Amino acid sequence: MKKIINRPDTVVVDSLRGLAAAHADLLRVIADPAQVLRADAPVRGKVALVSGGGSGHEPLHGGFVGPGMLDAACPGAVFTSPTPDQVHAAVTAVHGGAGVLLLVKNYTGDVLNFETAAELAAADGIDVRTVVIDDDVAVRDSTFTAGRRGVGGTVLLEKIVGAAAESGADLDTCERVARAVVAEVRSMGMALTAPTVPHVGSPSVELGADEMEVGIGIHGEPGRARTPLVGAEGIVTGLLDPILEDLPFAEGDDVLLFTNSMGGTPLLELYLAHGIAEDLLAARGIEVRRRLVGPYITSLEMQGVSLTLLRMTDELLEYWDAPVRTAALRWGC
Amino acid sequence: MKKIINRPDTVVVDSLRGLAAAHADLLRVIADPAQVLRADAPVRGKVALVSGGGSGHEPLHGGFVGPGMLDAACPGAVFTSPTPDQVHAAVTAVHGGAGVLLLVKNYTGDVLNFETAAELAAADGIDVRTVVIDDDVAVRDSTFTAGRRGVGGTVLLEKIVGAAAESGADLDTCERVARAVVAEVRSMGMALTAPTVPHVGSPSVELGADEMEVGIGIHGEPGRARTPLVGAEGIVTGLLDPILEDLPFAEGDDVLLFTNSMGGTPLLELYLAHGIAEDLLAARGIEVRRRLVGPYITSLEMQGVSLTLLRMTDELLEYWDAPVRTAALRWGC
Amino acid sequence: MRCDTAGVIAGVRRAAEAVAAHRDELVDLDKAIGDGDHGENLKRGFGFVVDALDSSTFDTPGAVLKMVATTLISKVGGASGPLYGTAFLRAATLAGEAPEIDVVAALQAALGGIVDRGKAVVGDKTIVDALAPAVEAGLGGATLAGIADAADEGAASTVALVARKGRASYLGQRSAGHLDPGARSTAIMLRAFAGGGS
Amino acid sequence: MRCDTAGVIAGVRRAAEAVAAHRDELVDLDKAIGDGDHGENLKRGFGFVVDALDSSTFDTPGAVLKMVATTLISKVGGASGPLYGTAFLRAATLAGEAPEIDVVAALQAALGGIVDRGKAVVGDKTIVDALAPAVEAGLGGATLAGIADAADEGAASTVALVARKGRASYLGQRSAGHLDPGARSTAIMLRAFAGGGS
Ligand SMILES: Nc1ncnc2c1ncn2[C@@H]1O[C@H](COP(=O)(O)OP(=O)(O)O)[C@@H](O)[C@H]1O
Ligand SMILES: Nc1ncnc2c1ncn2[C@@H]1O[C@H](COP(=O)(O)OP(=O)(O)O)[C@@H](O)[C@H]1O
Ligand SMILES: [Mg+2]
Ligand SMILES: [Mg+2]
Ligand SMILES: [Mg+2]
Ligand SMILES: [Mg+2]
Repeated sequence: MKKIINRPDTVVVDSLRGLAAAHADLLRVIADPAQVLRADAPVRGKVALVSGGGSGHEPLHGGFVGPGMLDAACPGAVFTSPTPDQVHAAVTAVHGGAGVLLLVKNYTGDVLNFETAAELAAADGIDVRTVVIDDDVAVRDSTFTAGRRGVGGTVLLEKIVGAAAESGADLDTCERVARAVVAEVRSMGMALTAPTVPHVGSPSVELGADEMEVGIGIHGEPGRARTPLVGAEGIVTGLLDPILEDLPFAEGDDVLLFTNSMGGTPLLELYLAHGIAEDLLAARGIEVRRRLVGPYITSLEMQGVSLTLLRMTDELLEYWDAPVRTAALRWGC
Repeated sequence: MKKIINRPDTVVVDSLRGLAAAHADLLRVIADPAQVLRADAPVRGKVALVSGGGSGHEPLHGGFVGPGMLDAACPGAVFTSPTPDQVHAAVTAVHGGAGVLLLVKNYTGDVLNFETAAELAAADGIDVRTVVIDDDVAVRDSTFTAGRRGVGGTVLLEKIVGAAAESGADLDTCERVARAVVAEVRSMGMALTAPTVPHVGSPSVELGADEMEVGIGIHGEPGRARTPLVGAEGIVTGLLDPILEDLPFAEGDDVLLFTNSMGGTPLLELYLAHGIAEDLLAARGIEVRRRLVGPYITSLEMQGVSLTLLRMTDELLEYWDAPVRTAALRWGC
Repeated sequence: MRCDTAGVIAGVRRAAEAVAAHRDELVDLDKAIGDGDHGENLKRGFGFVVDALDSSTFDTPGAVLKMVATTLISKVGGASGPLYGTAFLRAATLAGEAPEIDVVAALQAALGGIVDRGKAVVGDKTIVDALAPAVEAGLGGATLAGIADAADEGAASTVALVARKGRASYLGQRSAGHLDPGARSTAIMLRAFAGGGS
Repeated sequence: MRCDTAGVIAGVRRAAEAVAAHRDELVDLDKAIGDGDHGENLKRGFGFVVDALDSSTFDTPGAVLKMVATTLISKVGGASGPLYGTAFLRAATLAGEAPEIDVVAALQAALGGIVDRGKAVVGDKTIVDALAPAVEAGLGGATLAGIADAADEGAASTVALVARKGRASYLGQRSAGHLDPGARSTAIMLRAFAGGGS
């Protein structure tokens, strides 16, 4: 295993130290139980947004802590959901009197652990709501599975609800906006290579030299199908078609297109994929009003790409454009 | 070779199309000869900054085109310097009447091609100056080599001189600031894996499972030494010590610390490395006044990290903090 | 079948040892149909359990079980952390302040907790597939070893199943042909608790 | 030794073919001590040269050489683009409007251009190590084949050398033991120009 680490069991806390040192103006880090808190938290009178999940998806979620986005992120061990004590501590730390919204990716572990934390916080008298994001169209039979996974849509969700909370919206409004995003966002990803979890030491799946995994999750977990590697046109079409069919997105829709690197894919290839997606959408008469291109929800060093489409309303557009100041997303300030 | 591409020989132009689609507010792309131009170029009365180099180092340089940074970037084929016609066309397109500064990484190919372009532009009556950046301390015997390579310092150079030009500084001032940065910046990098150039199809060097390359360049070219893989502390120390000795940096110095991913290294590891560098500098009494952490000058999917240290003066600090609005670096607006 | 505080402590220690010894096996199982962390997460959680056993004294089986529950809930993460944590918590609640527990009743309470939290039924390819037959065997009068045998068989039965809960469910048909890591870890812990090898 | 327009065109076409045929070899040589693009860059550049030969007519050797020069300068990139480009440009300048060129004088002018641009001397492990002995052989009266032989020997001599110019110089001692890609491509082109195999 080739990694720039000290020891597999201290990776997350060692990395958080660097994050704290790099962005002292934006955030502070509590090592135990691990939390990344907005530097000026709690912000009195503002709805607090708390998210979290396994580490290894950086910049998600710690890189999105700051004004206009998250109040706290709870990083679990690599690819492992955080524990309830982390989430409970973070909720307590950032609660500013206007309630707390938990944004949870739909994985059994995340849902169960955030659920337990929400119960603990509710017992303290804090108004805690939870919105679960499940945007991965790769998961087809949601009734026969743990349901769709939360993937790329999470980034857009955190930005948009973060803007709502920053603007002074109350907890009901934030929850409504969050559910609107969840209802209108769809994603799908693929990978060329598998990630290696530090404490595991070898790749999570074996992908042959001419194979790719389509519909992969963000933990290197297998997806819809393992298929022969095709060119970029085929890859992008294979991701976009299921997304478009699912909502469905139709001619005349305004969308945000998010082309995400799974971590190891160079920007050269990512922009190439993005250009193809833009063309395909234009051909269908779907108007791309905003775009985000980069490695924002990753799977360690996994090479691959995911596409996320969010149908935009004027309200969502306004929240998207609102200023944000975090380690990984910043504009307007 | 596992890549998200159509064909190896169209990678650069295909990728530029996606870049243009993603950032139409910031830049426009000319396909032939390939150039990335600031959307509002030429900016009348402003010194124009032009850089460029082989592709595969994204976001360098195209991701740094925009207000407060570059006026034009000239992308060559992957890992191959651009040709004089590209640079000449870009200079002509962005020249706003106040002269043009070429920022060139010190590689024989880049220097020769920019030199030819500068001659062509000078023949058109444009005042063109060239500053060559050569910050890689891994190259020891500069007199017996083509000289030190331009690496991480390039990003800081483009940001700082970009701010000077945006502030209305004249060509002499921009050139002076650029030379000040070059004089005060030092870098060194290492890699765990080698990149694969699309038209080559196999990794540029063979690194064993327990080996790393210390002092590597940004083209996967071998560095100072191939050594057994060590932990993150050892890696960071091995990069930082030669940097510190070289200028040398001393107790009481104010610096900007730039911890750069070579592309394939996850942020989890990058922040971990950054934290170690911060500790080592603190222990030496060197004050880190600003930091930049992320994949900003990469080598395709190569896993590895480089450190760059720039000794800061108040003037450089002010230019660093000035607003910048590009695809890859943005703040203050 | 009853068990006192020392017995519960010894059993938990054996379970912790067994989890550590089988870490790599559980990781490999989870790599095949999940995300490869099951062995590591459980090992880490039980490491903290053993630390607590080493550094504190516990007066009742209920106190031990409660400590195990809160430790697993707060240290394991993933799906199995809250599930196993809830299981131990229900057993602890049942045990109350009593000096001994009824092992089968405790297992039944544990199963109830896992089902309440995770909503899985037998055949979903989860912990439930090992724990439910173990409880059934216990209720039918089996010895601890017999209970562990039933858990082993139940775990083995998951190989043929298509997962409908947890991360493995994303694989659909591709999840068949693999042993479920959670069912396996349940069987390992029950075997260790019973005092035998695995 | 003199050569007319048709001869120069035929020679350039053979050189282009040889570069394409040796693309992988040149890539591999450049991978060993450079960045692996030498074969690809030259092949691309000469591809454009052949396109121009196919689509335009040229009246003098000088016109052909000038087209090759500007094409290589604008299409090859890297270190070798401007170096080879300058080489052809100097040969073109020397040729002027004349109907024939003196091959050895042209080679000597080319060498001068490469040295002016690149500042390399014999022994630096560059193009100069192949081209300088070729020019010397020509001045001594060698045939085209003899000139190509000298370039081959010169290229071979680079194996032992430590690079002091270009990208390979970053390797220091580690550059020794490898054939220089630029010296090799010079030898390949001269052999092809001479009309023989390589
Ligand atoms: N809803 C559920 N009910 C019971 N057991 C479950 C459920 N979901 C998952 N599991 C069990 O959890 C195991 C995986 O645990 P673990 O690897 O720790 O969690 P994660 O999938 O979050 O990484 C599975 O093998 C399965 O036995
Ligand atoms: N200063 C120089 N003078 C002469 N030849 C040089 C010089 N620098 C490099 N070369 C030649 O260029 C060759 C490499 O060319 P190429 O791979 O196209 O360029 P790059 O190193 O920019 O990728 C080297 O093998 C060497 O022969
Ligand atoms: Mg997990
Ligand atoms: Mg090159
Ligand atoms: Mg798991
Ligand atoms: Mg080369």
